[in-house]
Amino acid sequence: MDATLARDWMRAAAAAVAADTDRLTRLDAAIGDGDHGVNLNRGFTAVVAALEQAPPQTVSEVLVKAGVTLMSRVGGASGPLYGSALRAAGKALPPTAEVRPSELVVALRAGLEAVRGLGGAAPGDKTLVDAYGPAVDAFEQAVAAGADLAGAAAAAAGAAEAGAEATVPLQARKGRASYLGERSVGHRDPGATSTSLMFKALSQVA
Amino acid sequence: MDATLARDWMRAAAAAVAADTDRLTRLDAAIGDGDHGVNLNRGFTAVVAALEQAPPQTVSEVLVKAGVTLMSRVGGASGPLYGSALRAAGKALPPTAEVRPSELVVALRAGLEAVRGLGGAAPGDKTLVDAYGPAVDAFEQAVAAGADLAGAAAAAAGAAEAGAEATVPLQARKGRASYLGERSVGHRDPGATSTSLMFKALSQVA
Amino acid sequence: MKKFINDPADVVAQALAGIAAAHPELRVDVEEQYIVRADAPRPGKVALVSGGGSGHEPLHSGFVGPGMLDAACPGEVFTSPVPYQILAATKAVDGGAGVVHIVKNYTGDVLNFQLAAELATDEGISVETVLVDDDVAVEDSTWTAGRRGTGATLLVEKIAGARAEEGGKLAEVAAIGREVNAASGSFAYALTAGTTPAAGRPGFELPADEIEAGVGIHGEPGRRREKLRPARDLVRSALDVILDAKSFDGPVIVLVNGLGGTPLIELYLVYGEVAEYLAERGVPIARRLVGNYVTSLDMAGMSLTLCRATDEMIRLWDAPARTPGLHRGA
Amino acid sequence: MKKFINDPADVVAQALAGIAAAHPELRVDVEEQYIVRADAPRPGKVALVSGGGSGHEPLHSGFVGPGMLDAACPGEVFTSPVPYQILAATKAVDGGAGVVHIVKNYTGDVLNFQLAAELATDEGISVETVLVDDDVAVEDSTWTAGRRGTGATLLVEKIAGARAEEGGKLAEVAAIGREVNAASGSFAYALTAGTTPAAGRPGFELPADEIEAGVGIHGEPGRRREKLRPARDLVRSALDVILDAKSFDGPVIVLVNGLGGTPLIELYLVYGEVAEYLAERGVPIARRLVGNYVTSLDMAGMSLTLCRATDEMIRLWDAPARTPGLHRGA
Ligand SMILES: Nc1ncnc2c1ncn2[C@@H]1O[C@H](COP(=O)(O)OP(=O)(O)O)[C@@H](O)[C@H]1O
Ligand SMILES: Nc1ncnc2c1ncn2[C@@H]1O[C@H](COP(=O)(O)OP(=O)(O)O)[C@@H](O)[C@H]1O
Ligand SMILES: [Mg+2]
Ligand SMILES: [Mg+2]
Ligand SMILES: [Mg+2]
Ligand SMILES: [Mg+2]
Repeated sequence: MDATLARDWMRAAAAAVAADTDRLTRLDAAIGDGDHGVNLNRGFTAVVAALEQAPPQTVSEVLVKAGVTLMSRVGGASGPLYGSALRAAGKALPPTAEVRPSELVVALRAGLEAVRGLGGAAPGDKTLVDAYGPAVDAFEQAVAAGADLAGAAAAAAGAAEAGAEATVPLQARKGRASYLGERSVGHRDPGATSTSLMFKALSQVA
Repeated sequence: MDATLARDWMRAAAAAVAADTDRLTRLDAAIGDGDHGVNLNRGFTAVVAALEQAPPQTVSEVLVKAGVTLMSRVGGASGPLYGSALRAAGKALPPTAEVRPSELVVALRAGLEAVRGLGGAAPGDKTLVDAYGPAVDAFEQAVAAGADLAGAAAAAAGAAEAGAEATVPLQARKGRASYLGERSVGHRDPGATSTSLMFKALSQVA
Repeated sequence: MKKFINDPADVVAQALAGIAAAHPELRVDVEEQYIVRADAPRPGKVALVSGGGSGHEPLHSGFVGPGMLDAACPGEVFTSPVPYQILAATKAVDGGAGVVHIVKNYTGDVLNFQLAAELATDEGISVETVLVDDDVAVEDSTWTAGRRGTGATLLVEKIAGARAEEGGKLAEVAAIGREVNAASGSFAYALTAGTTPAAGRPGFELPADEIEAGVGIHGEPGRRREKLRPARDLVRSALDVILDAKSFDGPVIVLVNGLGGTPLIELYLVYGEVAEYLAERGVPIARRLVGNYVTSLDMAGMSLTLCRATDEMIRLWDAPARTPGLHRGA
Repeated sequence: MKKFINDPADVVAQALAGIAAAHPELRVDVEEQYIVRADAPRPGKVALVSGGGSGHEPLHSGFVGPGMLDAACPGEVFTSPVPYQILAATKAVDGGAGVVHIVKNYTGDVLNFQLAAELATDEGISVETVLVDDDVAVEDSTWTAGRRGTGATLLVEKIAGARAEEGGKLAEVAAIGREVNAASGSFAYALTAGTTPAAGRPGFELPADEIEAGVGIHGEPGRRREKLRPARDLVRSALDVILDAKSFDGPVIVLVNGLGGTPLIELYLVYGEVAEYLAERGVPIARRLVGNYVTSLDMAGMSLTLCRATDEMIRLWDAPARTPGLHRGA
C-alpha cells in the first residue's frame, strides 16, 4: 500500500458512508440517538477535504491525518474511537512510501487496541469492536497464509460484515445502546456496521 | 310560562348543550379557538346546579340567576353575552309567578338588546345575533298572530335554526372568527348554533 | 391526546395548585382563581392586574411579582376569566392608588374585564384599562374585532409594571402601557396547532409541508396557509409586515417568542436572522428577549414582536423585576 | 419535518450566531464553537466548562455567566463536542486557578472531554472532571455505560458555579459538584420523540396511548413502553424509583423539568403532584425549580430530579447567578 492507495481507501470509505448515511442513522435511531450516519459523513467529508488540500506522502501520514480530522470534526462516541484507531494505526506504520501487508497487520491491531483502551469494550459488547476484531484477525490470518493486500482486505471485509451481522442478537453493554438493556437485542449495531463499510472500502480499492 | 317551566327550559338547554358539546367545539375549532361547547357545557351545568340548589319562584328570577351564573362561570365571549342576555331578559319580566307570551317577547328582545349593546354585533356579522334576532322576530310575529307559547317557541326555534344555517356563507366581522377574514366563509357560527339549541330547548318544553 | 394531566376538566385548577406550591413568594387564591404578590395590597402603589385564558404560560401568572404584575387571573384554557374573578383580584391588590387592567384584545377578554371594571368602580376602585392589540397579521378595521393582543403584552406588563413600581400614578402607568402597545407590532407562524385538554385534538390539522401564517395564540387558524420556507424567508416576510404596519424610526426592543413547542435552538437561529435583517433595514436593536413567553400550549411556532422604544421605555425595560417567568437585577 | 431552520447542516452554527447577537454579555467564538463570559478569563477564579450535544437548550449555553459556567461548548445536535473545541474553551477561561469540566456521562462526552483534558494538561492547565450520572432509570452496573447525566447537570452547574464564584479552590469546586451529583436522582417520561434536524423524523414512534418510561434526553428510547396514565400516577412511579435508588433523608431540591415540547401548565400540575407525594413520603422540599431547562429538542416529556441538599448546597443554590437561562438575585 502506498499513500495514493491509502487516500483512495479513505475516499472510498467516505463514499460508502455518504451512500449509507441514512441507513446508519436509522440503525442508530433504533438503539441510540440517530446521528451515527450524519456524524461519520461529516467526519469523512472533512477527511477527504483535508487529504486533498495537502496530500500526505506516506500511508502513515494519511492515516494519522484522517484520524486527527475525525477526532476534531465528528464528536460523539464514534469520533474519538475511529479517530484514535486511524491515528494509532498510522503511528504504528513505518514512514516509508510503501507499507507491506504484514506492517498493516500491526497497524490495524494498534488501531483496535486504541479503541479498546479508550472505550473499554470487549468482544460481544455490541460495539464496533465486534466487527473490527474479527476483521483484524481475518486480515492477519490471510497475510500469514500468503495473501496479498487484495486477498487480505477481502477476508477482512467478509469477517467485518459477519461480525456486524452477529451483533443483532447481542445485548449492548457499552455506548448509548446499553441504556436499553434487553431492548437493544434484535438490532444491528450502527458502529459495527460502519466498520464493515470501512473494510469493504479497503477491499474495493486494494 | 311559570318558574317550573323556565327551569325546565334551562334544564333542556343544558341537556342539549351537553349532547352537542363536541359539535359546538368542532365548529369553534374551525373558525375560533375550539372551546365553545366546553364553555357552555360548564356554564349550563352550573346553571342547573344553581337552580336546583335554591329554586327561584318566578320566571324573572330563574332567568336572572341563570344569566348571573353564566356570567360568573363561562368566561370567553359567550359567557358575558349569554349571561347578559338571560339576565336582561329576566329583569325585563314582571315579578309574577306566571308570565304571558307577550311579556316574553319584551324579555327576549331586552336580551337581544343586551347582546348587541355589549358585543356591538349587527345582523350579518356571523354571530349568535344572526340566530337570536330572527328567533325573537318569529316569536313576536307568532304571538301577534295569536299563537300560544308552544306555537311561538316552535316558530322561534325554526327561525333560529334557519338563522344559524344562514351564517355559513357569511364572512365574520365580530369575535374571534373575524381574524380569519375570508377564511371564515363556509363555516357555521358556533354561537348561532348554540342559540338555535336554546330555542329548540324552549320549544321542547313549552 | 397525550398530556401530563389527571382530568381535562381539572387542568387549570390543578396547575394553579402547583403554582401555589412552587412559589411561596406568591399568594394563590385557589377558590377564586387568582394569583397575587405575597405582599399585596401595597398601599399607595398603583396595582397591575392582567389575565386571560390559560395555556399561554408563563403569561400571565409567571409575571406576577415586584416590577411586573400585582395579580393575574387565569381563565379556563383559551377562555378569558370571569368578571367576579377579576373583581376579586382587583380588590386583593388595590392599595388605594388605583388599578390598571391589562387586557388582550379578544372579545371575551374585553367583555369580561369591562364587566369587572364596572363592578370594581361600583366598589370605589379607580380602574384604567390598557388594551393590547399588537398583532399586525390582523387588519385593523372597524369591521372586525380588531387586532389581537399577543407578544406585546409581555412588554406592556414589564414596562408599565416598572413604572408602577417606581411610584407612577394611575394615569401615568396606564399611559406608558398604552404607548408601548401603540409602538408595538407582532406577527406569528404556526408549524402545528396546540391541543386543548378539553378538545383532546389539535385545533387544526396542517399538512407536513404547510404552516399557518399570521396565526393567533388560541389555535385560531391564521390568515393563510403557506408552504414551509427557510427560517430566513419567514423572518423577512414577518418583519416586512410589521415594519409596514407601524413606524419604527428608531431603536426597538425585539421579542422572539416561542409558542410552546418550539425549542430554544430554533428561536436563537431565528433571532440571528432578525438581527441581520433589521441591520439591513436600518432598524437599531436596543434590547432583545428570546424564549417561550407568550405561548399557545404545545403549539410549534414563533412570533416576532418589535416595539419602537423610547429612552424611557428602555429604562423601564431594564428595571428590576422578580417574577417566576422574568427576572431582572436585584 | 417542520422547523424554523435554513439547512439541517447549519442549525448549530446559525443558532450560535443568534446567541452571539442576542447576548452581548457573552462572547461567542463562532469559529471554534464555544461561548464564554465576556469577562473571561477571570484571574484567580476557578473556571467551569461544560458542553455536550446541542438540542438541550438552555443547557449548557444558557447557563454561561456570573455564578454558573465560564464556558459552554455546544456539539452538533445530540453529538458531544470535539476535543479541540473543548480545549479552546478551556484555554479561553483558565484564569490560572484551574478548570472544572462538567461532563454528562455518555460515552461520546466522556471520551471527548477526556481527550481535551489530556491536551489541556499538556498545556499546563489543571483540569478536574465532574461526571454527572443522575438518571436512575438506567441501572448502574459495570456492564453498561453507566447512568446518564440529565437534570442534575443544572444543579451541579449552579451549585459548583456559585462555589467557584465565591472563591472556592479547584478541588473544592469539583468536590461540591461531585457531591451534588451523588446526592441526585432523576427519572424521565417521553410522550413523543424529538426530531433532529439531520434525521428529519422523530427518533421513535409512539402509539397514541403509549409513553416511554425512563427515557434519555437524546431520543434514546426508554427502558420500557407503558400505557399513558394520569400525571398523578406517573409522578408517584417516578418518585418511587428515585427514592428507592438513593437516600433522601432530609430536605431536597426538586427540579420539574420539561423536555422541550411540554407546556408550563402541565409542568406546574406535575409539580403539585410532586409536592403532595413528597409530603406523604415525609421528604421536605427546601427549594424547587419548574420549567424547561434540560431539554431534548421538541420532545413532549418531563423529568423529575431530586437532590438531597445540605445547608451548603442550599446556600449556593440561592447565590446570585446571571445567565440567559437562570437568573438569581443581583
Ligand atoms: N465504549 C465503546 N467502545 C467501542 N465502540 C463504542 C463504544 N461506545 C459506542 N461505540 C460505538 O459507537 C457507535 C455509536 O456512534 P455514534 O452514534 O456516532 O455516537 P453517539 O453514541 O455518541 O451518538 C455504536 O454503535 C458503537 O458501535
Ligand atoms: N361581538 C359579538 N357579538 C355577538 N356574539 C359574539 C360576539 N363575539 C363572539 N360572539 C359569539 O360568540 C361565539 C364564540 O363563543 P366562545 O367560543 O364561547 O367564546 P371565545 O370566542 O371567547 O372562545 C361566536 O361563535 C359568536 O357567535
Ligand atoms: Mg449516535
Ligand atoms: Mg371559542
Ligand atoms: Mg375561548
Ligand atoms: Mg450522538
